[in-house]
Amino acid sequence: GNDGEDDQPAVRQEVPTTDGGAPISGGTLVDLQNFATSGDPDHIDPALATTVQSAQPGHLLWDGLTENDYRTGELRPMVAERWDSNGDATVWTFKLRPGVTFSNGDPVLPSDFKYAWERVVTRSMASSLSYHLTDNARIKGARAMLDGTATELTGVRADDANLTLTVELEAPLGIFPTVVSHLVFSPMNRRTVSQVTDQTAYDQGMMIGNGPYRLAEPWRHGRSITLVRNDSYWGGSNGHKAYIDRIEFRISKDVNAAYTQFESGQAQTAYIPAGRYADARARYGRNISDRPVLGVYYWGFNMRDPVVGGGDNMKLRQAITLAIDRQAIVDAVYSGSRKVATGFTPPGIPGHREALSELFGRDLERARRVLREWEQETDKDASSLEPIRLNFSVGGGHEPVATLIQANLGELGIRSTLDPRDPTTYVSQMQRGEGQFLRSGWFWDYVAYDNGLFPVFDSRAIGGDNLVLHQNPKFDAAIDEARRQREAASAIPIYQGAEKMVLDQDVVVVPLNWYTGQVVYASELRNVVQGALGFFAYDEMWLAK
Amino acid sequence: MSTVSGWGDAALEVADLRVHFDTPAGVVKAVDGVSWSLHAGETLGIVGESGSGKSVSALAVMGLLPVPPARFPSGHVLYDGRDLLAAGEKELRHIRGNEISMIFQDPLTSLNPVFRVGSQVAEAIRAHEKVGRAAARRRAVDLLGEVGIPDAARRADDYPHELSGGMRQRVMIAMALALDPRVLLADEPTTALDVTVRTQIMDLLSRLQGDRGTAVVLITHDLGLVAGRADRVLVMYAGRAVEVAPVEDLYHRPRHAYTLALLSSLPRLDQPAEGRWRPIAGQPPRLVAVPPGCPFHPRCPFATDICRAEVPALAAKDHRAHLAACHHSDRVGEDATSCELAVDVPAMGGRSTAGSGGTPPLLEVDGLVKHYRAGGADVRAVDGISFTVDRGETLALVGESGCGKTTTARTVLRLVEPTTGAVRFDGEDVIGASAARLRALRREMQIVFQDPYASLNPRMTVGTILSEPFRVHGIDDAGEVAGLLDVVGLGAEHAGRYPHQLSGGERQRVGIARAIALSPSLLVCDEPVSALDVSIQAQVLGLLHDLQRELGLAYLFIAHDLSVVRRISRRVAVMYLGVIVELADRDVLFDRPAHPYTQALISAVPVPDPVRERTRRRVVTSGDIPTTVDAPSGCRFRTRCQRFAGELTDAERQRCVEEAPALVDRGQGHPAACHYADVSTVV
Amino acid sequence: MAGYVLRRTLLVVPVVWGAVSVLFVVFFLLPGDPVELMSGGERAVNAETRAAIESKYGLDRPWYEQYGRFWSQLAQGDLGVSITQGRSVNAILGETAPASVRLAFWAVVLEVLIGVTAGVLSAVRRRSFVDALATVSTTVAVAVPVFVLGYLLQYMLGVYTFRHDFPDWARFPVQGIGPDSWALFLFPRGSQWKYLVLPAVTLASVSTAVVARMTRATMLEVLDADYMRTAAAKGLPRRTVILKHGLRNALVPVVTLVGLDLGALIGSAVLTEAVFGWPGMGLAIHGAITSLDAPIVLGLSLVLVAAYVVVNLFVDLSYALLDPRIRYGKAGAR
Amino acid sequence: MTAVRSVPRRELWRRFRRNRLATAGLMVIGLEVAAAILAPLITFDDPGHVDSGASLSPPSGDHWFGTDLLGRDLYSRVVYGARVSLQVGIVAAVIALAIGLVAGAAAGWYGGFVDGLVMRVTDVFLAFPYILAAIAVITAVGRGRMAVIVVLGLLGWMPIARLFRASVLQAKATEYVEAARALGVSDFGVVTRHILPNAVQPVVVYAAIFVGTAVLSEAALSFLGAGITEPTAAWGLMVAQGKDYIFSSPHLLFFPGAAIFLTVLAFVLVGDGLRDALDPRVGTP
Ligand SMILES: Nc1ncnc2c1ncn2[C@@H]1O[C@H](COP(=O)(O)OP(=O)(O)OP(=O)(O)O)[C@@H](O)[C@H]1O
Ligand SMILES: Nc1ncnc2c1ncn2[C@@H]1O[C@H](COP(=O)(O)OP(=O)(O)OP(=O)(O)O)[C@@H](O)[C@H]1O
Ligand SMILES: [Mg+2]
Ligand SMILES: [Mg+2]
Repeated sequence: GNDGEDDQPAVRQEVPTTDGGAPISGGTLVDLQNFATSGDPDHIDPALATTVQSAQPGHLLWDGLTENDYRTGELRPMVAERWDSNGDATVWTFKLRPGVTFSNGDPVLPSDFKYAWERVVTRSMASSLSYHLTDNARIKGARAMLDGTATELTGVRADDANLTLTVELEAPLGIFPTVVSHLVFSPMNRRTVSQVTDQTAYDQGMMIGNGPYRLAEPWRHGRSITLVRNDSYWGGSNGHKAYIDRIEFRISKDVNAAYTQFESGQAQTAYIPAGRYADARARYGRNISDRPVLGVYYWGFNMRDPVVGGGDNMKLRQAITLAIDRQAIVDAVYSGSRKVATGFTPPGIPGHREALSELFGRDLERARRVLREWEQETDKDASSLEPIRLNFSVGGGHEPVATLIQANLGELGIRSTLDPRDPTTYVSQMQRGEGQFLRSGWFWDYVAYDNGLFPVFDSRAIGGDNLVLHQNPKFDAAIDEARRQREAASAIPIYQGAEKMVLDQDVVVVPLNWYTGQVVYASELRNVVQGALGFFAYDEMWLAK
Repeated sequence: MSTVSGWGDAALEVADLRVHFDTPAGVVKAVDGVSWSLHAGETLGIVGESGSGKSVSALAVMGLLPVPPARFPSGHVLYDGRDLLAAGEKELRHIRGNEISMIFQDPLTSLNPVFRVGSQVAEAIRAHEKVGRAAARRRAVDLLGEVGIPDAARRADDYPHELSGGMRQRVMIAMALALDPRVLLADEPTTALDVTVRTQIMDLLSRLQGDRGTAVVLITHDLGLVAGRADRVLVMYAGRAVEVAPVEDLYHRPRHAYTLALLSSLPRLDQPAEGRWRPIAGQPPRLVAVPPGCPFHPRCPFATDICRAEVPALAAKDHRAHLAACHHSDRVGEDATSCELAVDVPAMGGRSTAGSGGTPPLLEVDGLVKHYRAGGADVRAVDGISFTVDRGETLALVGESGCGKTTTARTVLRLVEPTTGAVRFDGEDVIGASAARLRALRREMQIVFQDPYASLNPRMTVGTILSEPFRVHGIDDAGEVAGLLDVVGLGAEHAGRYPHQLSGGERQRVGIARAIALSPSLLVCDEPVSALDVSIQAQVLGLLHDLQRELGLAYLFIAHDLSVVRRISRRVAVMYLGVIVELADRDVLFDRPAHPYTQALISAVPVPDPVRERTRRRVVTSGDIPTTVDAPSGCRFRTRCQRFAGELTDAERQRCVEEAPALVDRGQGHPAACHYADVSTVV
Repeated sequence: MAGYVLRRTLLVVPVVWGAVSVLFVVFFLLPGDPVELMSGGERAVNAETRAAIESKYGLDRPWYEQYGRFWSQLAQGDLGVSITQGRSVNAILGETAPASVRLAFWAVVLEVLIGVTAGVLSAVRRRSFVDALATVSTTVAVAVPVFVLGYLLQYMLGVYTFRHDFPDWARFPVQGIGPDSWALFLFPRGSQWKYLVLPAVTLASVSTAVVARMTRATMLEVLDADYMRTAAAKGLPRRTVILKHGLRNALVPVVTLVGLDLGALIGSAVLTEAVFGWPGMGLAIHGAITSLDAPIVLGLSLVLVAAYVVVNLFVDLSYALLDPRIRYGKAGAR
Repeated sequence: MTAVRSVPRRELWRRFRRNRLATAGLMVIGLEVAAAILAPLITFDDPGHVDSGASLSPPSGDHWFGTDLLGRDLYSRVVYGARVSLQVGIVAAVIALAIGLVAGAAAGWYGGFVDGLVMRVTDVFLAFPYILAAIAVITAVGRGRMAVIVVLGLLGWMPIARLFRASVLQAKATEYVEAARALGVSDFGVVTRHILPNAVQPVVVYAAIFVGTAVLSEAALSFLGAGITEPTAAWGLMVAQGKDYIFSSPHLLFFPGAAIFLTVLAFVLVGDGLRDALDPRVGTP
């Protein structure tokens, strides 16, 4: 989803260097990279957990139908043994593996999935993840449940006897098996969950899952969420139980403090604050997980704004895009830890192409030229424009970036001003079109090209995450076309074309950089592997003696 | 330097003691070469004005001075063959409280407010003797009983603030005498107390001294007090001992110019207002800049060149025991008998103009009542008093602390609103006057306050302070300020100074100047001299007297010092617990007081004459002054009345309990509020 | 006395009411939207979800209804339900209050022990080396931002000593309250002591300086008092004079200060709590303010304000014990 | 607290100067005020000038205090920061003084109901945990310099009101006030000429120290994310940002931190000096 806060942990798609030696069971892992960055999550219930961090425990507590391999990123069966769809990719059938149980011993059945999904779109749940079912997957009956006009998810049929789950979608979606790898589609143990009176408070107590770990104690707000190994785990796709006995996710808001705590030997992992990155590189060298993750940091133009928006001002946007020094920003603000973005879709998404956009490099000469063309075409004078407002939410650490952009624009003779906004209402202000050149970011929910382009640029996502208010029927049509493809490979060229459309023709956003992991870990922690979407595979790690 | 020990073995001997303090403003030579000795059982009086070094020399004996800033450039304190100045802390600790003990001036601040008095006395015992808690307490209770605290076992559990001033000082005495010390240093033991209580305390001290044979150093600025209590007297001036003599010699044949000047500047209770009176001019020196030669020479009428050049040595005069440090002790001796330099002062107190033209009295106070509410109780500060003040006369209002004098003054000026009663000024109702009328009336009535520091705005220069009255009433003040300063005896240079740059006497002169700025006809003076030193007191009284003569002012003069009252008033009203108990012409009141309280009051004031003081008839009151809250029924004085206690029959007493006596003439020639008023001479 | 206690106790009510009402008003002025914040910050919220959340927490009711509800719940001992955590504020209070109290309590202990000792020493040895040292260090302690001090301590006694393999006693944990956080009582258990040291020292630093300065000033005043001379004149040893007669009298203003501080420390410890990740009320309120979680802010603030007022009530009443001259409900004797 | 009484200005100055530390404090403040006024003349670089190439350079001949994350010259920012921090401290103190003096004077002079009301309101405000209340209000009105100033002022007046009330009561009971009334000076004249000038000095002592603490509070608020916002060069903000680089680029924390430290120290020393100068026991011998 959208990035909750700016600095997020990372995913990597490449196989990490693993340390030698055989895995050892036992030990306690104190983790600071996850919750010791931005504090208590709102929820850790799969139906409600919105950020990468808040979903991390869920990924250890639950196994879904499918999953992306934590090393290669490719889609693999988990609870579902296999799946198939009808011809236009609107009806999907999953065959479940027998013998998978919840940690309380109950078997995991198709009806547990149906129950869980209905729970997500139950009106009183007020889940802000319901869009996965209603908008992304468009499961039949989901919208009706959310509106309160239905009490059953009509598009889902659970055949417990045959361990079959059938899902009917309102529109074709070739990547549906990838979509259901998302944590929100995890099964719920109906027998225990239905006992809970306030469903939104389920995560306050002892949740029951089917993953390699189980909760050791209820969530202790502001302090920790602690998991212990699920000794009745079925083994997962790699066929083994977890190694580490106990994982304590400490909760804190202070990245720096957490890092200091790591430095004083009190924890095995920590997130590296930007200002200490260089120091950490020098000191901890090999014990840093810093590969790119599936997220992009961008600034976008309000396409409805009279000054920067619209077709007439395309060349102004081009000039601005060419003037911004992405490398300098990465170097100064992020100590070189992030990767300069050469397109919108980051490496790790199947279909990613390096240097997709032709505007990614800084070229001040060309920028000036384009700007002059724009002045001639529109009969305007760039230097006499009202200062362009650089919008961002306060407190996210965006001031330095904005300040550097301001300096870059100044080199073109374009004046600009910092226009920070209240973080709590930033999104709705931008949705209302109050922004001009505005900061945002995107984190992929699943490893799929579609998951970046549709929410940020499709006109149907206006009022949602399309904060730049981009509206181009050709683009929308291309997305639809891609979604109809049953084969992932055949959809990729269509997506790439659509991305080039928004970046180079419409010039809607300036992707500045792709997020990278910034996690340091203690040398005794082995096989530190971060999955594609930023989740760490703690069940694959072990603690050396 | 000659030692003063003449009489055999001294219990305590101080030789050539110098105490200097290093301060940012320079070296304060608080004690600068003082020697004295004290014999077993004897009482040595040390007198001198404020700052002359009395307390410092006593504290030096006890080793209680803070070092630094104190230094001892020279001197010995010899006790029991040891020099206490050189003694170690441990040795001193053994002596303090045990062999030599001390009583301080203010019993309220000298007792620790957070501990019970019994335990403070017991602590003194346990500091030196190995006794148990319970035993120490028993002894403390016994001691408290011995010093005259009634119901001592119970009062031992009181905290100091729950006791009256007199009781507190008794506790101090019990503490000081707990271990039968050989020497007692009593530093102004009665100064903070009311007159009638002073006598009780001094009598107690004398009795205990007699019982135990303690040698006492009695430090005081009250020449009257030493006259009756001391065997020998040491006079200090600017850190030096200027004269030492047996008490009679000192009072009757002073051989130092300062002693003589001091004696002749005292207003005296036993002498009529007219007669010998000679205020000392000038100020005591600042101790950082003591004049060279004889420190007294700038103020001395006998001074010659030698006084300016040479410090006179303390040398024997008439006999071995009479020493004085004066170059002109012979001339002083002559003057003391011939009164050559004394001036005759005409009667003070003004002349009443009432009756002469049938004009109404200037001020008429009628049935004045002022009650305060404090802490849920009614404080009957003033409870129905009536009096008049005529043009040009001085009416003195006397009484002990808390009897309502200040309240009366403030109500008369309507600085506080009275509860009931009438005040008429020149026939005009003051209480009902409108704001505008009141402002006009205030040009006619002014007030001089007791504390010369607190009554001047510290952030205004003297000039601003004095021009304020003119400004307020829209009068051009050109030249007025200089004129006023001149009238009160200050120079034009004082106009630019701030109050803290003035001495106490100068400040009080400014206060007076401000009060007379608008040429009022009535001045209310609330204890205008009680905060001042004797020599300065005389100067200010002289000024008030001159002003009255020149401007025809009438004074309502509030005081508790009867000697002062005798000198300056024409008529006197005596107050007790919010009511006037006697009102008479001055000489009548002093010579033939009719109310037992007046008699006790007068008899409690010591006169600076050893012979007379020892032979005077004393009327002693018992107990403490009740508070205005729990004033007794009937006659308020009856609880302390010597006549009620001793002379009256039960039937007569009944009347005192039931009926409040009216202020009327019962045949004695002037009004007194006593059912059994009876004239008696006590001076 | 009883009357006074009653009167003072009754005064607590309007103060607490006023303070919480002011906070309530402030929260209604807040331009932010808790619902939006709740759903992950920048994620767009659909209308249905919004309506559901708002009605669940009564955010759609007019302010006076919400205000009334707050107090009527309170009357039943219910502080409400957190918007962002979905749990009862009572539970949050139950977790954070003991941590806060522990930290504040030990900070006060340090503050009193060190502050009073330093104050007395520097007053008694005026202008000595001790005095100079105390004066300098107290002035410096006041002028250094608390969080800077906290970081320095963390670095020196946490990171540095760990990196350089110092013995265990010199290595302090830099975050949190310790392993067995369930036993959150005034007295930490086992290794919890170590967790307490750095935060308590940091929190106490400023107050210690203030207490030392105050103690020094009142001690200097007291040392000049007549009764000190009386005590010395009895022949009591200097220690007794200073510690029994002097300190006892200097105590009233110091106790006032410490009382005010104890009340305030519980809440204003937020900086220290932030630096050391101490799970106390200050941090909880701070977090709740930034996430616009009014129930937590109001509920916990109410408790803080009440604690402050009540502590000060006790301080007031303790005067009577410390200084017998102070007796309530009766005019002071002459 | 020690009794503080009124002393004429000239005398106060004389006594103040005797205190070397306090005089040094005053000089530091003077230098800072001068630096704030003359900032453009004594710096070589615009404090907002960004040079991403020079990010986080350590102190050198070009950049005396080094540069920050964006390559801005820290020396210029610290010098210009004096403007902000002094403004925050002083204006907040002025606001607190204005409210505190009016409230205290009203309570002390009128007494009775007004007194009770003012003191209750004071209690209410005192009962708030200071920093938390400040954050709440700033969250409500939005971050920024004005918000910080106003909030610090609004939450800081209570001690001033209490102090001033006490000294008004004290002054009201003095004999010189009585003397003025006896002379027929109007109530207004009594208050303005006699009571206020005498009652205000203890408050001035507090106000001096208040300026120092306000500068610290600004840093605390910035640390907690409720302070002044970029790109303003404010010391508190710089320190709060610099703390993240405490190990890698300590100059970021050190220079603005030292500026805060010196300023607070200076104001505290001046406050102490004033208090001593006003202390009756240190009077002329
Ligand atoms: N600790 C001190 N530091 C500096 N000067 C001091 C100190 N103690 C006393 N003095 C000065 O020493 C001088 C003598 O003081 P002392 O108390 O002996 O006077 P006194 O004769 O007892 O006067 P009083 O009648 O007012 O008690 C005074 O000028 C006083 O200011
Ligand atoms: N404002 C007040 N409120 C309550 N009680 C008061 C007030 N002013 C004076 N009193 C009380 O009224 C009584 C008389 O006080 P007043 O000051 O008139 O006495 P005084 O004769 O002038 O005493 P002193 O000789 O001590 O000056 C005292 O008991 C005093 O405590
Ligand atoms: Mg004395
Ligand atoms: Mg009086």
